[in-house]
Amino acid sequence: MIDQQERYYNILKLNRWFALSSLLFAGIFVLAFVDDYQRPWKKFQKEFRSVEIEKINKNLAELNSTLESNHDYKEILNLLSKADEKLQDKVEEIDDLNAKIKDIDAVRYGVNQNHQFAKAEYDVAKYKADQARHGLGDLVSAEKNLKELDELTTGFKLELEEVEKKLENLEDQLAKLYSEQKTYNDELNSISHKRDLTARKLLKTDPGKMSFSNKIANVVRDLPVLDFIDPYYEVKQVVVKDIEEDLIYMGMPKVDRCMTCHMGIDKKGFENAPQPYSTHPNLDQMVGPNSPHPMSEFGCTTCHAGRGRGTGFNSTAHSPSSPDQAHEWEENYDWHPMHHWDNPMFTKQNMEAGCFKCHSGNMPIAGAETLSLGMAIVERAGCFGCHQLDRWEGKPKTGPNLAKIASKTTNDWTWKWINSPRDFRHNTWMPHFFNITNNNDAKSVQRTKQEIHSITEYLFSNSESYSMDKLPRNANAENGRLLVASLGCMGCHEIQPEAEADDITSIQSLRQEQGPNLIGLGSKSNAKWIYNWVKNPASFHADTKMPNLRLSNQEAADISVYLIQDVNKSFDAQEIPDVNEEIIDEIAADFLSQQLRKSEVDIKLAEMSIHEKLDFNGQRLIGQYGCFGCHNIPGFDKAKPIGTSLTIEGSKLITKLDFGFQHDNLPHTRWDWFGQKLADPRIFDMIPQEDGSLISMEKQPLDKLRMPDFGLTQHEIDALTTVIMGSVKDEIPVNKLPKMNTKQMAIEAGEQIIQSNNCKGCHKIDGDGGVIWASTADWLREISDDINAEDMSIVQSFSPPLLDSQGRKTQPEWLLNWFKNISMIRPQLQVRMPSFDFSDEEWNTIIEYFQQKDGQSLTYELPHSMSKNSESYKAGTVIQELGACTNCHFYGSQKPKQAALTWAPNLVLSKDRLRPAWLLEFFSNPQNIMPGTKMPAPYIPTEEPFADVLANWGKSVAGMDSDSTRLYQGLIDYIWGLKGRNDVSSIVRSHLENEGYGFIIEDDDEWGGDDW
Amino acid sequence: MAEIISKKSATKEPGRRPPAALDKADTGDQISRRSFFSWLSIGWFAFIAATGGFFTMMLRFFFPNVLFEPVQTFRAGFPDDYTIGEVDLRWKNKYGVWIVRNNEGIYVLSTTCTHLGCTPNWLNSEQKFKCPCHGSGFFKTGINFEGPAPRPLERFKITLADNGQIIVDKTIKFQQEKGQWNDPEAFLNV
Amino acid sequence: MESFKHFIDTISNPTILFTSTLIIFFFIFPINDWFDKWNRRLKLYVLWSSKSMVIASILMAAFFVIGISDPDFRSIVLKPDNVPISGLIFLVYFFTWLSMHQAYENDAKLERGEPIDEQYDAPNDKVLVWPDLVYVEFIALILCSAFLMIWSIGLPAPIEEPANPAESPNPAKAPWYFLGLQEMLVYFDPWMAGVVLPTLIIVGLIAIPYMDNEPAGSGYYSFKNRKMSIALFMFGWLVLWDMLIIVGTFLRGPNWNFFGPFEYWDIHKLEALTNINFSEYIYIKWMNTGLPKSIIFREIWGIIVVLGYFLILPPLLAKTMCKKLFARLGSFKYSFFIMLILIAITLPIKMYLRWMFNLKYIIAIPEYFFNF
Amino acid sequence: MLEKFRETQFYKSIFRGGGVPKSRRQRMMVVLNSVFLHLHPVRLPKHAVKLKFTWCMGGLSFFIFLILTISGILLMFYYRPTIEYAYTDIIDLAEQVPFGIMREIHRWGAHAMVITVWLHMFRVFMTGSYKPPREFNWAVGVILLLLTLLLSFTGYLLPWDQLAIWAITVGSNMARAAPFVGHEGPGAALLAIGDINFVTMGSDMRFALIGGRFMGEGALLRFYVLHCIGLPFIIMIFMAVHFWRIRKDGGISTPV
Repeated sequence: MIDQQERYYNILKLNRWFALSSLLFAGIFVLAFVDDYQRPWKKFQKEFRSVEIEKINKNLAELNSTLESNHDYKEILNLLSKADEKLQDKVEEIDDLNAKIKDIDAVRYGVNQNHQFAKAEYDVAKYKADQARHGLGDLVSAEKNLKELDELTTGFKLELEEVEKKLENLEDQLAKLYSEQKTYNDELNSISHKRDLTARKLLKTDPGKMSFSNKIANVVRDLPVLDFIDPYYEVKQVVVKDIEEDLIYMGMPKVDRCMTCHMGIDKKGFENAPQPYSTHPNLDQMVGPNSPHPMSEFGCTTCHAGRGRGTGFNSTAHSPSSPDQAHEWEENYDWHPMHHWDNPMFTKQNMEAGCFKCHSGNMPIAGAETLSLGMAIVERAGCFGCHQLDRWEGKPKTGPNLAKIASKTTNDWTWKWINSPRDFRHNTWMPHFFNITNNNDAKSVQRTKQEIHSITEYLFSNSESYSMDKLPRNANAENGRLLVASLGCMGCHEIQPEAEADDITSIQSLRQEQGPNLIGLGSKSNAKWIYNWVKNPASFHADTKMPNLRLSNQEAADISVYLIQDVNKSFDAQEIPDVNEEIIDEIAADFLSQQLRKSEVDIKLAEMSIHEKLDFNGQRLIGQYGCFGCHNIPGFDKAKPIGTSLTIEGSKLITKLDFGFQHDNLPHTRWDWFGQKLADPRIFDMIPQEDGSLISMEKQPLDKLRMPDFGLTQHEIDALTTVIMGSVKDEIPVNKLPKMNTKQMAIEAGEQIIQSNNCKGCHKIDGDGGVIWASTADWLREISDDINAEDMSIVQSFSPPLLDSQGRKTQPEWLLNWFKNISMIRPQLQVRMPSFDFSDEEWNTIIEYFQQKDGQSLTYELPHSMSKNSESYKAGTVIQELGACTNCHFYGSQKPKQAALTWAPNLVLSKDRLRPAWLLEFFSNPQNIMPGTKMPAPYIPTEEPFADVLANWGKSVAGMDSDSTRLYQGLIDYIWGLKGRNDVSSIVRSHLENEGYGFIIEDDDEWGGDDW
Repeated sequence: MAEIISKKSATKEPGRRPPAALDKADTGDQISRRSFFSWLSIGWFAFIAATGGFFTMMLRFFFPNVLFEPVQTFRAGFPDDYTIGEVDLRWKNKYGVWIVRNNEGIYVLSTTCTHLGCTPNWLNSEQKFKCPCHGSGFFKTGINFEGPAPRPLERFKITLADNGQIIVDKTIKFQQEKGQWNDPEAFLNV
Repeated sequence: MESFKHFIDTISNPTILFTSTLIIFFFIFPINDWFDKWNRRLKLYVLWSSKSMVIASILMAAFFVIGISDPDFRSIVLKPDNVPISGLIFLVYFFTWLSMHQAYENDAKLERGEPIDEQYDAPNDKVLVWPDLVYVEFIALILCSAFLMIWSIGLPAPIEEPANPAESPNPAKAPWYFLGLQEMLVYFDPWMAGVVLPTLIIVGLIAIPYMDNEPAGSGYYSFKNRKMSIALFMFGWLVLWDMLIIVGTFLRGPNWNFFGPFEYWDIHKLEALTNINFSEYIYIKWMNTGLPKSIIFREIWGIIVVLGYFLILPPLLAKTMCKKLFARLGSFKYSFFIMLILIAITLPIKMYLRWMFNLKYIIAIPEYFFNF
Repeated sequence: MLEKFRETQFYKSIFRGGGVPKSRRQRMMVVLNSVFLHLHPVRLPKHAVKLKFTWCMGGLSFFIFLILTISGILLMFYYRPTIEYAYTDIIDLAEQVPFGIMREIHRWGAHAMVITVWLHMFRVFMTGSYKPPREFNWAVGVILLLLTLLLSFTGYLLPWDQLAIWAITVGSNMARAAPFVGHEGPGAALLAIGDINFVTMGSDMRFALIGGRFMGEGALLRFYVLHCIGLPFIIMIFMAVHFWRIRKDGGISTPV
């Protein structure tokens, strides 16, 4: 018995406590195991497995059915069974052979062993002999021993060889018996290989198809605790060594585990599977092993952002693209925004932001429409005027030059314009500074109206003089209208009096907004100024993007008189308040007190006249609002941009973005903040009220937010947000960037020049651009009829040329000279290639862009040489004659036979202009090179019998052996031999004046114009 | 205060516990020890289970779910990249394999000698793999024919991807002496 | 509900919270007979009855449960590293109650002349370690492990953004057990709050047995005979340590501004923090002259005040209020003790000087990083 | 069968005395013969086994220390104290390492230990157990408290996230304000000869603590070594003294 005296607790009770707590403890261990085993990704992998099984089954069924319908397969099966039968007959023979082989193999084994033993001893003896020669041991006996063993070994070897020969012989015999069977088997395998592999895969994937032991293994391998041995369900990851996750102190190789759940991401065939199992779109470009961005080299979060190491829905920092999706995720995945991770995944809207990291040099970025649109908007809206953006460093200001504003417009118009630009021009890119969210209360409006007076005053009193030519009389507005429609103005401008509801901003639509919408010019300007401006834009503003169209005085006058006709009456009727000196003083005092004491401010104000005050205020206000970011304004040549630098804005920490009083209304993400800022730039000055209205925070006028309102649509905001989100500080290793070789650099530089000078407003390059086509069609409708206007090939022939294959097409020297001194090429064109005031460097950039883009890397080439006596030349003469090239082409001053509608370039120009290699290409398939061209492939006799050719085409052509290259070469030789007048413009002009274009509808209009 | 405290203490027995209670406790103790399902044995079983759980947990802890070792599966280009009859050395350093193409197809050999794990050299003039450590020699097929190597070189799994590329999986190996070279994945018919 | 939250927000303001605590505290833990008298008169000892414990626990739990519905409260309380502090609140309350409950119980028994729980008659009254103690310990360990495991399964440990020396989080907080010290940083220079005071806390703790060396009251819970030492210890432990930790954890937000538990942590919240030094009070406010150039002259007043506080006050107290104490401890121990107490009291003194007079430093010699 | 097993030489060699201790002597021998149990005296006052009196906080503190040691050792298999790996290793503990809750056990255990140590100390104060003859052991206890806090503090840096470095920055900045030995502490400016300052950013106490002028690799490694080797070593010595002194000072305190 236990001594009871020295006890305190009732042992039974303690036992119970012990039992209960141990049970609890054990239970908690069970919980811990369950908790550890229930990894969130497992559910997805299990689900994917069933999706995969379904897919394999489907594949297998398909493969089986193709095999069944395969005639060869059945036949081979048949032959195989016959071969098997044959073997059945020879069973005895085979058994006999096998027995023999077995016997001989036993012999071989013995002999081989003897040989091995002997050889080993021989090797030892050899070593000993060498040692003896070295002076150790007895040389004589060693050599004797060596010789004996050598003989022994050789003997065994011979014996072995003999046995092996016998064995081989027997084996050959056996193989011969089996040879037929083997052949069919091999053939069968090669046909059904794919089916067999698929079946095998199914066997490994589908538990229902497994053998019994494998079924058990399939369960056992994924049991808790045992699941480290060879689990089916496991975390999958990609480690990208050279792309680093920014850990601030250090970079760590990127580890992405996204494919743990997104299991079909790099596998073809899951395109229609539900998320997260579907295949990545465009596998050839992204993720696929042969794409430029294979998963193993780039991972996932390099482009998409997010937390690559995460293995749960939340710990990977998924971002919903709409509140609806957020709600759905909350229900399905218990989603909540991931705190403590600076780079959450991009939303669908901003997904292309990742492209910007590496491809920002391109414009547009192929395949990234939203991003490219954003970049185009940045360039058009001039965001870089106020915000530093390294990508657009040094790009010219986007607004008009205001240095000579007094000659262009009036004080009153300017006041109204600044006050409310969109009242005058609904789609202008000039933003609203006034009467918006944070300054539309009565007091602010009163003040800002006086601010505008000050700005206007400053602009006009500092305006430089502009010496203008007199406007010629007898200008014809109607002709001006036609000129505007046909000369090419509509490549950069539009005339659109009202906003159209279905307008969606695109890169293409922005091209027409390169210059202003040409409405209401009568309210804004005067005919004399427009006349001088269109005639020579550079005289008004040396760096303007408006090119010189080489207008005659009459043309310029017609255009100016036409443009001035449109006035905006409601805009003209707006009232302008008088200058209010009290408020002007208030504004001036605000600025003065930034530097002076209160008492000094009063003295200073008393000294200033009202004009001085206005001028002073105007200057300060222009600085305050940053007008100089977009306009050249006297006195602001060296002013610094006023906005936040956006170069790495996409990496800005969320804590650095001030959500102000919107913190309850706005999800705390960068894109929501940027989006809200763009939608209403002044919103963060405001305090939302319960009834949905806003009241302003207590702020001095000069402390208020001042980013202006561009009136952006959600579509545009998404595009801009994408650009900002893409502007990150991530460092991408050089070998992961697009290779910066000559080609890439030339293409980037060229694309940028083409974008900023809007070349694609007129020209189509590789299917993109050519905004002007629509207005060409309108013009055609007017001068001929609807039928012609709807025939795209005619529209194309009256529009600026396609620049596809331009780099291979023209000789670079000629192109440079032509750019500098434009002359007529396609005689029927009304639209005019303007003269751009580019430097040689810029022209070279453009030429090199064309060359590199089109794979033409030679800079210098020998001129094509030909002889008029050659057979080739003679053949060419025949071909051009029978091909009736003269129907459309000028031969020097010789006019084409057909009407002007179908005219094509003067062939005399060709030898200076074109590259023969390109011509060869072009002749053989014009549609390939210039889609839509009216130029037919010159007919050559390649498939006619020799006799016919000799009879119809003469011996020179016949001598070419129906070789198309040689025949076309002849045609080229002929063209190179042409001599005559280069410039046919005067002939063309007089022809058009007298006879017009001759729009006749022909039934088989094969011999139309071209556009080369 | 005094009232409250005294009320409380009145309900409690001051001083020692009467021995009777202990007696009872002890007899209970005696019974419980013999009965299998007593609280005590339940307690011990649960405790041992929990302890076992802890050691299992510790054991499992040592096998991470993810490895950061170099990938064992790689893409080795297209079958046409390999010349018939040649031993291709391009993956030797990076992945430790030779890819050999013969008239019938392609197979992948491990560069690890089956003797003591050195890396043999391919001697093109003699058409054999020769291990520099102990002189083992292997034919182009991987079969050992001289030196101490006990068995042929191992082959790795080779398959074709959907796009026609070769995929080599080093986690699955095939040994000739086990007859595994006949496995369809040990050899790629081209 | 909103008004309740607002009320809580208001009373958790340190000025109100600290002042009210300071007023109430010594009535709950009477430091001397006078307070004890009022304690009895106000029947504050009912706090230590079992019923009070149940009620208080329910109230506290209810407060947390209701509070959780508020997003701002939830975001601070459920921050993983703050969870132990919520636990700490309950634990500290419970064990304070438990010890005081037993102390009052024992005191009452002794008064009635009954033996107390811990009373024992060595060596007859001993129990054997096996199995009682071992078994109890064993069960405690199992329960403790089980509790830790549940906690670990249920609450993931925090991992925030990667370390970034350029972007300090706002607020940047020390580990929670040092938040009391960080709170002191508001009122003291780092050398005081971060170095001198912690050192004195350690020294003071070590010194406790040497100051309070009467063997009576050892080995059982009691209050009656140890009023002063318990009241002082409780003040240091509950108010100056635990409460400051709770304030630092739950009520200090961005820019170390004060936020009520139901308040949104607005980083733009502004508090007027224009504080001036004692020397500026003397010279500029009272004497209307500029500050003297010489550091000595400038700070002489502050130095006099501080020296006066530390040199004159102890003997003065020894003669008056603390006569008995002085007699009991002797001059050396008394000086040591009174110094510790005086330094500890500088914390509330400085708090109030700051709140009432916007006083920054009494002695300010930034030239030598010496500010007090 | 169990009974039979108890009779074997093997069982007896491990558990001296054998069998379930029934007699008073056997029960005493159990405690005396066990290396783990002999920390305890064989007999002790009745109130020492009452939870109401001891709250078991001292025992739990020691036990949590053991849990922390075990989980800490396990964590060392996956954690590399370098600024590249520290952070991602911690992430991986949550994302992929089997039973990554080891980190939670370690972290919450550390918090729990701070609390149990405080409460233990509180109990000791409330029962007046620091009084003579236990003054010295109280002092040892205070040092143990300090070491516990330092252990927790050094461990706080190791995840190398924002929470970690800023908590440690705030904490370690106090070191630079230490009088004379911190470069921003009072008196530091006096320690100079001519233009040479002895106490600078590169030579003060904070530098010694974080191994650099700024938070970086040095701090991480120092804190790691202190956390895993230095402080545990010291705390174990003090714990030994603490336990030994409990026995030598007469076991649990009792009313006089």
